[in-house]
Amino acid sequence: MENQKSFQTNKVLVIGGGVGGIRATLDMAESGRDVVLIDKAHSIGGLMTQLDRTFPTNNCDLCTLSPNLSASGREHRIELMTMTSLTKIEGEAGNFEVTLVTKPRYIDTDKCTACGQCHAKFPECVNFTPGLDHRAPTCMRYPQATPNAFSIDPDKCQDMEAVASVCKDGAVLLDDAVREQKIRVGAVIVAAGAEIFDPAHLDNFGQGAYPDVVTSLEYERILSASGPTNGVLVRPSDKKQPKRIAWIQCVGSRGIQKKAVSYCSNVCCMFAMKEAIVTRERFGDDIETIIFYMDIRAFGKDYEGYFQRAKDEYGVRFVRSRPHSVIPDESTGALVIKYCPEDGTANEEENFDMVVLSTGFRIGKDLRSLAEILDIDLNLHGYAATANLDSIATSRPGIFVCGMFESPKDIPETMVQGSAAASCAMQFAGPLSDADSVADTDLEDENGTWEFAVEDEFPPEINVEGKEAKIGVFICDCGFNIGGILDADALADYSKTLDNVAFSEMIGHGCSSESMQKIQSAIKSENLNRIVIGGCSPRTHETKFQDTIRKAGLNKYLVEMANIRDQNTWVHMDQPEKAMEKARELIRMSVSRVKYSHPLVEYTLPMNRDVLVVGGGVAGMTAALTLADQGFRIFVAERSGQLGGLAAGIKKTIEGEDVSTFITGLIDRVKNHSRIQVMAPCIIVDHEGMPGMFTTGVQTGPQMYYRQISHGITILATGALHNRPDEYLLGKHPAVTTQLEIDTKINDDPDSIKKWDTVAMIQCVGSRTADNPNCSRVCCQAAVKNALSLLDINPELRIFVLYRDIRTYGFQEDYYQEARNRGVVFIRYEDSAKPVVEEDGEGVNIKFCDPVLGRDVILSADCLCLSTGFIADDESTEDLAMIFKLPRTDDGYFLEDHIKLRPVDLPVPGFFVAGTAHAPKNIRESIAQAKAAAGRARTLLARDEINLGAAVARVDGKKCASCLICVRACPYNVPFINADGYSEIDPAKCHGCGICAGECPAKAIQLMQYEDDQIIARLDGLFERMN
Amino acid sequence: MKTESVLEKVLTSGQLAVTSECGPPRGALPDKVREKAAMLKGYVDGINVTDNQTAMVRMSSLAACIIIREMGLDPILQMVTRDRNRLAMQSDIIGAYAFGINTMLCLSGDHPKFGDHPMAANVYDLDSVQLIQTVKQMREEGIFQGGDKILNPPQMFIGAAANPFADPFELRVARLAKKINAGVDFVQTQCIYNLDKFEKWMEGICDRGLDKKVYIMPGITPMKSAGMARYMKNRVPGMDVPDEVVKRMAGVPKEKQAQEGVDIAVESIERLKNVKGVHGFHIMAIEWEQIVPEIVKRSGLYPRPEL
Amino acid sequence: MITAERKPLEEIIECIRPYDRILLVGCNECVTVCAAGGRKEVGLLASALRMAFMKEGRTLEITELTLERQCDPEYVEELVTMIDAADAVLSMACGCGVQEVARRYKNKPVYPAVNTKFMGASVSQGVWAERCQGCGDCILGLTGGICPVARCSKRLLNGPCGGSTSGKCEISDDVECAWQLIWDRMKELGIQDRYEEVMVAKDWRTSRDGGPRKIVREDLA
Amino acid sequence: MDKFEPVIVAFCCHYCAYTAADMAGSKRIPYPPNVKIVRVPCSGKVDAIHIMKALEKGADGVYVAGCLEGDCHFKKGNLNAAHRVEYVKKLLDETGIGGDRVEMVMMSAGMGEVFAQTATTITEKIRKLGPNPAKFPSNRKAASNE
Repeated sequence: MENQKSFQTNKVLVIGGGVGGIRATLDMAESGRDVVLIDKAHSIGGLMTQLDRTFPTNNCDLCTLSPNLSASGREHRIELMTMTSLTKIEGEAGNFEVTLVTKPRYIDTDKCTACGQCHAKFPECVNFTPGLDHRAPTCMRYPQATPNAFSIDPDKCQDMEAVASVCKDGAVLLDDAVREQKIRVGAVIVAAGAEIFDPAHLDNFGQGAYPDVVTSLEYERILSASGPTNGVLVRPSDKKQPKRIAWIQCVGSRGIQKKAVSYCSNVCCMFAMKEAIVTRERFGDDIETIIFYMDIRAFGKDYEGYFQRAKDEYGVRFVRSRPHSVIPDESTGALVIKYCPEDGTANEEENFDMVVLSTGFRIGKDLRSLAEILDIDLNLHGYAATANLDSIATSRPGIFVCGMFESPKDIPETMVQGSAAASCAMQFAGPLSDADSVADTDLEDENGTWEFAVEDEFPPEINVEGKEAKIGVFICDCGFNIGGILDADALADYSKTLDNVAFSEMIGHGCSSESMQKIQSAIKSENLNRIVIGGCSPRTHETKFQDTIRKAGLNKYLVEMANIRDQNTWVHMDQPEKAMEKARELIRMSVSRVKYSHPLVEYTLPMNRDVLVVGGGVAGMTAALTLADQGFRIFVAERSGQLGGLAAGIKKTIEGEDVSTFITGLIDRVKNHSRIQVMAPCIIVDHEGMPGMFTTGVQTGPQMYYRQISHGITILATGALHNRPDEYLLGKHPAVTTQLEIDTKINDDPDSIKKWDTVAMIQCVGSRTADNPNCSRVCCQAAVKNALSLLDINPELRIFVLYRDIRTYGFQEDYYQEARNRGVVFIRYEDSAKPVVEEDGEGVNIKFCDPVLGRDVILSADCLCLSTGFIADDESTEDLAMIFKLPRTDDGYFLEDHIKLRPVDLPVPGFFVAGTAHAPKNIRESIAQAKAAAGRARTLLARDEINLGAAVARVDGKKCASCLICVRACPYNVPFINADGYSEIDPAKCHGCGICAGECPAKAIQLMQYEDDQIIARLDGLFERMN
Repeated sequence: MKTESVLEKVLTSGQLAVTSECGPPRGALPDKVREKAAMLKGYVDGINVTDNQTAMVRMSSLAACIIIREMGLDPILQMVTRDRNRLAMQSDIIGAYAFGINTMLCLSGDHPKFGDHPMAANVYDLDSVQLIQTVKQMREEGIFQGGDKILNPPQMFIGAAANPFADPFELRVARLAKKINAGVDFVQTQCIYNLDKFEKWMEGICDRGLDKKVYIMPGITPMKSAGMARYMKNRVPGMDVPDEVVKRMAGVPKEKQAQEGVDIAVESIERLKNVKGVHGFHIMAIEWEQIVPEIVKRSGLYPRPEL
Repeated sequence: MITAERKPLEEIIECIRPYDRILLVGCNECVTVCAAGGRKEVGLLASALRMAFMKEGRTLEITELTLERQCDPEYVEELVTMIDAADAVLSMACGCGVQEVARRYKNKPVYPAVNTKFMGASVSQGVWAERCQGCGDCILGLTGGICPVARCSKRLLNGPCGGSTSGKCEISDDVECAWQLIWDRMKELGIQDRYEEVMVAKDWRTSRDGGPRKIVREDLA
Repeated sequence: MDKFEPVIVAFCCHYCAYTAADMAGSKRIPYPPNVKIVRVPCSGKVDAIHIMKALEKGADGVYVAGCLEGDCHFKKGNLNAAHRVEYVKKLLDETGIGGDRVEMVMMSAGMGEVFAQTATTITEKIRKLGPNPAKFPSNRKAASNE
């Protein structure tokens, strides 16, 4: 098989500890690779750790991210090197030698407990907040920092001994020195991120000059609970709460100001909206929020809805204009913004207390020199150059890029590239004998080691049987998410008063490694034997806390989470006292419940390593090939007769890449791959099982005969549909066509185009509408692409593009500029006043209202090209969602497990999604997601065993009346009456639904984790003080 | 001749016999019985007296039979096994015979569920077949079920009911055979409207030569209205009323429907006369006894033979 | 198996209205299997009764206990420790269990919480149907394994009667005609000819007509 | 006694309703705090006794929230649940507590809005029905003896 080549090393180097780097690191580690993760900063986390919340869910990032962070700290295959940079790389893909240089931290991270003594002794010590503070002698970037240790800045520190003296743990290393080391790695992943544009020199905005003009990241820090103001929103100048805040978009991006870059920084629009919404959410009408923008670029999944909510629900004001200056009014101290509204009438002036500059990204000299060291090409904007259809591979084989350094992007896309990069890098590094290929199963140990290794690091379990419950309650304030609504400390105090509660404490961000340690030491010092966490949802964090207490020697099933955030403070913001009351109840319920918790063991089954890929488009084929090349057997189920999917209709990308040749290439490889079996036409008819042992029934072949596929993983790449709404005479008049059709015409029949003199295009046809609310993402660049190709054929052509917002995000902006330079006319229309199209012999007349002239204009065109975008393949996603039990978004795309951090994982374990079945995206993005899906799948495929968890049904033979009711009720026919004459349930087969327990007339069956006394105990807890 | 029964005489003489029935009143009204019986005088060879039919309490069949017998007519004692155990039934049979009642019909009876005493216990100590056996044993061997001798054992001409239409159809002939084995002498059938199906049943009987062992008298019930036709078709268990019959009834104006019903009855008799194995007719004019004479006349069964 | 059904709550409440402390006793045999009086039903009834009383402003103390088998003295003996703490016993067992408790605890009123229905078999999940009347003289051998005594509404031994329509009994469409079943089975077994043998009047002495019955196994007794 | 605030226990399936509740959270869709969620692996796990106990202990209303029909993560647990809820409704009618205090609802994981809306409708319904008669007015003591 392809990867029978034996690897020369199992190591991969990841440069940059931002979310992308962490994702890649975790994926590779879980897939059995050794990873060295270096970051030049004091702790990993990157930019995201400085955000207060993220769009579109307004979750606290730290809460969602930090589990990953400390996970990377824990994973023993990962070597974490902070304050470290790469100085040299030699060799070639599969066998690089890299030289790493680590700066002195002057702190022994193993000894440092982050007690904060030094911090206290030097009141100057403040957390990292760019632009809002001066560096301090010791610095920790954010509360959940990993490693959780301070570091000392020698330049700022006059008296090192003084600092050393206050450290009772003797963690201060006076003679710490630069360390250099060489290591051998098979591949390198560059996740170095990007820098944020510093607008200080822009005198017209006076950032730096006027304290109340801040960058969006600074504003983020001000909002952040872990920020310099501890989340109290006051403006820097006079520490007063501002009444009017303005956001100015595209500062330093889209080529406006001096030193600005030409491209679009991609995330600033959402970023600003989020800040405005969070502000309104917290302060309501006390603070007015206005956003000055050129185009709102809300092109991501469900982002459009976020934009609408910002306007309609949160009353954020949007002004389409570019203010040219911010000038302080000496008398009032207010910041005056002068701007010219869209209709071009007289200049307006408005006063604000604070102005936020939405600054974009760029590549600074650090990154350029890193690129030099790595010897990889950069594109004209200084970002890592990659192939048109492969956003992961750099110009140098074996070196891959992900995240911001490839192009400006938001967190989910960074996550996608992180997983994709991991999946690519693993082709060049692996177990020295190819352990994880399905071919040779005799190497399971090799494969299993890391899992056991993880087990190994756990201490033996403390026996709690028969011991009276000593409960420890830990309350998270989760920054403002909980602490902003209710008094977390008071809640902690209240918890103390509950029966069996031996210890209770407010621990800020419970998921921070600092808090984790607090919990662990409390367990030891107070010898607690049951734990309750008052925080967020067990769905996202239970495993995290189970892990924590397990490390402290408690069985993982002795922890209980009270969801006082997602199901309390987030939904009862408007009535804080009620939220507090409910929080008390939820804590009572959990405390009362946890008394009845007892240690449980988990069950495992062997892993089936075959993969079912549903959908034979670009995404499906890419995912299939990626995994097949790594030695796995793949079944590709394609509903239609042939492979190719949506992209089959496209000729060229905007960058000019020949798509059709690329696709034919893909199809050939897939068809001829020894380990890929293509089933087309093929429909999925039934499905059952669990990750690692799925069985899916399909009908396929000319006779559509029924067969069953056994597989361990499922990847959904079922794509979307080209939208074709019944609008603007589409399909009724020959002159009216779509971007897709024109793309073909440009290739097949240029002559007829030569005859035209006017072409009109209408954007957002059938997108951003009531029945298809989201942005189709690709239409703007498609329009620009086609406009340019049309001009190549017929330079005399007059092209008018009627748009709502032009969303040529990232580097696409260049083509938008080019189009404008070459005379393409872009005219905006309001959703409320759509253009009207009437037929006019050969051509059509388009009537629309020109926003600048402010009156109706009629344009006659030889060709009207509609940007119709995508629509979810509702029919197939509905069926598949039904069969696979997967949730979908309102508009019919598959709903991922976590919109920020798990964009390719579906909520049902063992399921991954790629391509337009997830959301509209272009080919390049689909391919990246497909590789990511493969990478994520890989982490499961690396296992020998499936963990079935402990939630299995147990029968008490003494109580059982062998009535057969469970035997008949079980959806999986697991229970049977055994030789001893009572019902028996094989834990390895039990799916843990508990239906049998719910039906048993003798109450002889209990479902572990959900035993009757535990459920009743919850109710007792809820009601004990109520009556 | 096994008994003194007039019905037996007519049947053995090879002529077509005619019986009809009268339901006893739901009260101690001997005149009501006399009145009904009087209407039939001279037109029939025996008058069935029903036994709490459709499980509704009525004057006992035995009492009504005695009244009729005292008018010099020939009652046929109907007896269902639903309400009495074998002690009670045997004593009633002796009693009846003591009054010169010499013909009886053995039935299992409708389930109490249908009557006015759904809460009543359901005896069924015997079923109809076993009752036939019992009566036969009393007549031939002169002993009770308990085995003791009977002084002057009752000589009963034993009849039973048959329903050619009940399911399973393939069993209908066999079931009759069973009753024949048990010792039945004559059989009155359920009302016949589906003549074809009846004839099919008769064929089955003749094929097995059963027509030689028992006298079969198809039941004829004139319908008063289309409503009744429909009711019989849909509501009465084991009743087979073909659609064309219902249509035909409904086809004529209300006031003419009764007449139509009579016509159908007469035509049926005319047709069935010629069917092999048919030895007479049992005309059940439920609560419409006065019509019986007309039917008997029009179907040429009048006058009744003097024997 | 013996089948039973919970009595209407109202009836139960009336029985126990005079009392404050009830001992509610289930049985882990038949009534558990037919979901009428096992631990679960005991729990449900207890809960329902408590609420019904609370509603009237009264507190009803209910002790719940489900015995392995309520028709055996040894098991019923287990109640001895808690019987005094109760004003009355409410039994969810079949009639046998109720009587056993009454026999053992002479001075305690005992009330049945279920109606004992019949000896039946489960047709499907949650459905039970009558199969045997315990006539004491089994004739299943003659009737193709389907009992006319228990399953024919008129318990005809020489059925079917004229009321049999398309396999259903005249009393209701959801009652199968036993004799249709018997006939079908006879055909299956190829013993149709047996059908015409008249089945003579049954001797009901072996049934409860012969008075309360008893089995004595000398070797065990 | 001040304005009556019903206490409602919602048994929520981990795979749908509970997730929907979290989604309502992240979308900040408010609903009455009266609703207290108890997480279960499948609505089919919810025993009739759990529903009765909740009411007995003082809940004014209870509902079981499972996956949409045909969507049950465990094939048909939501149907088992629906049947049990029906059974409990009858029992409660007999008890005089009223079966309308108990409901079965179905939704998918994506339906944050639906969750909030359902919580609101049910809360309002129970508010109209008034306090659980087993709890008020005469005998709050009785109930707390539990």
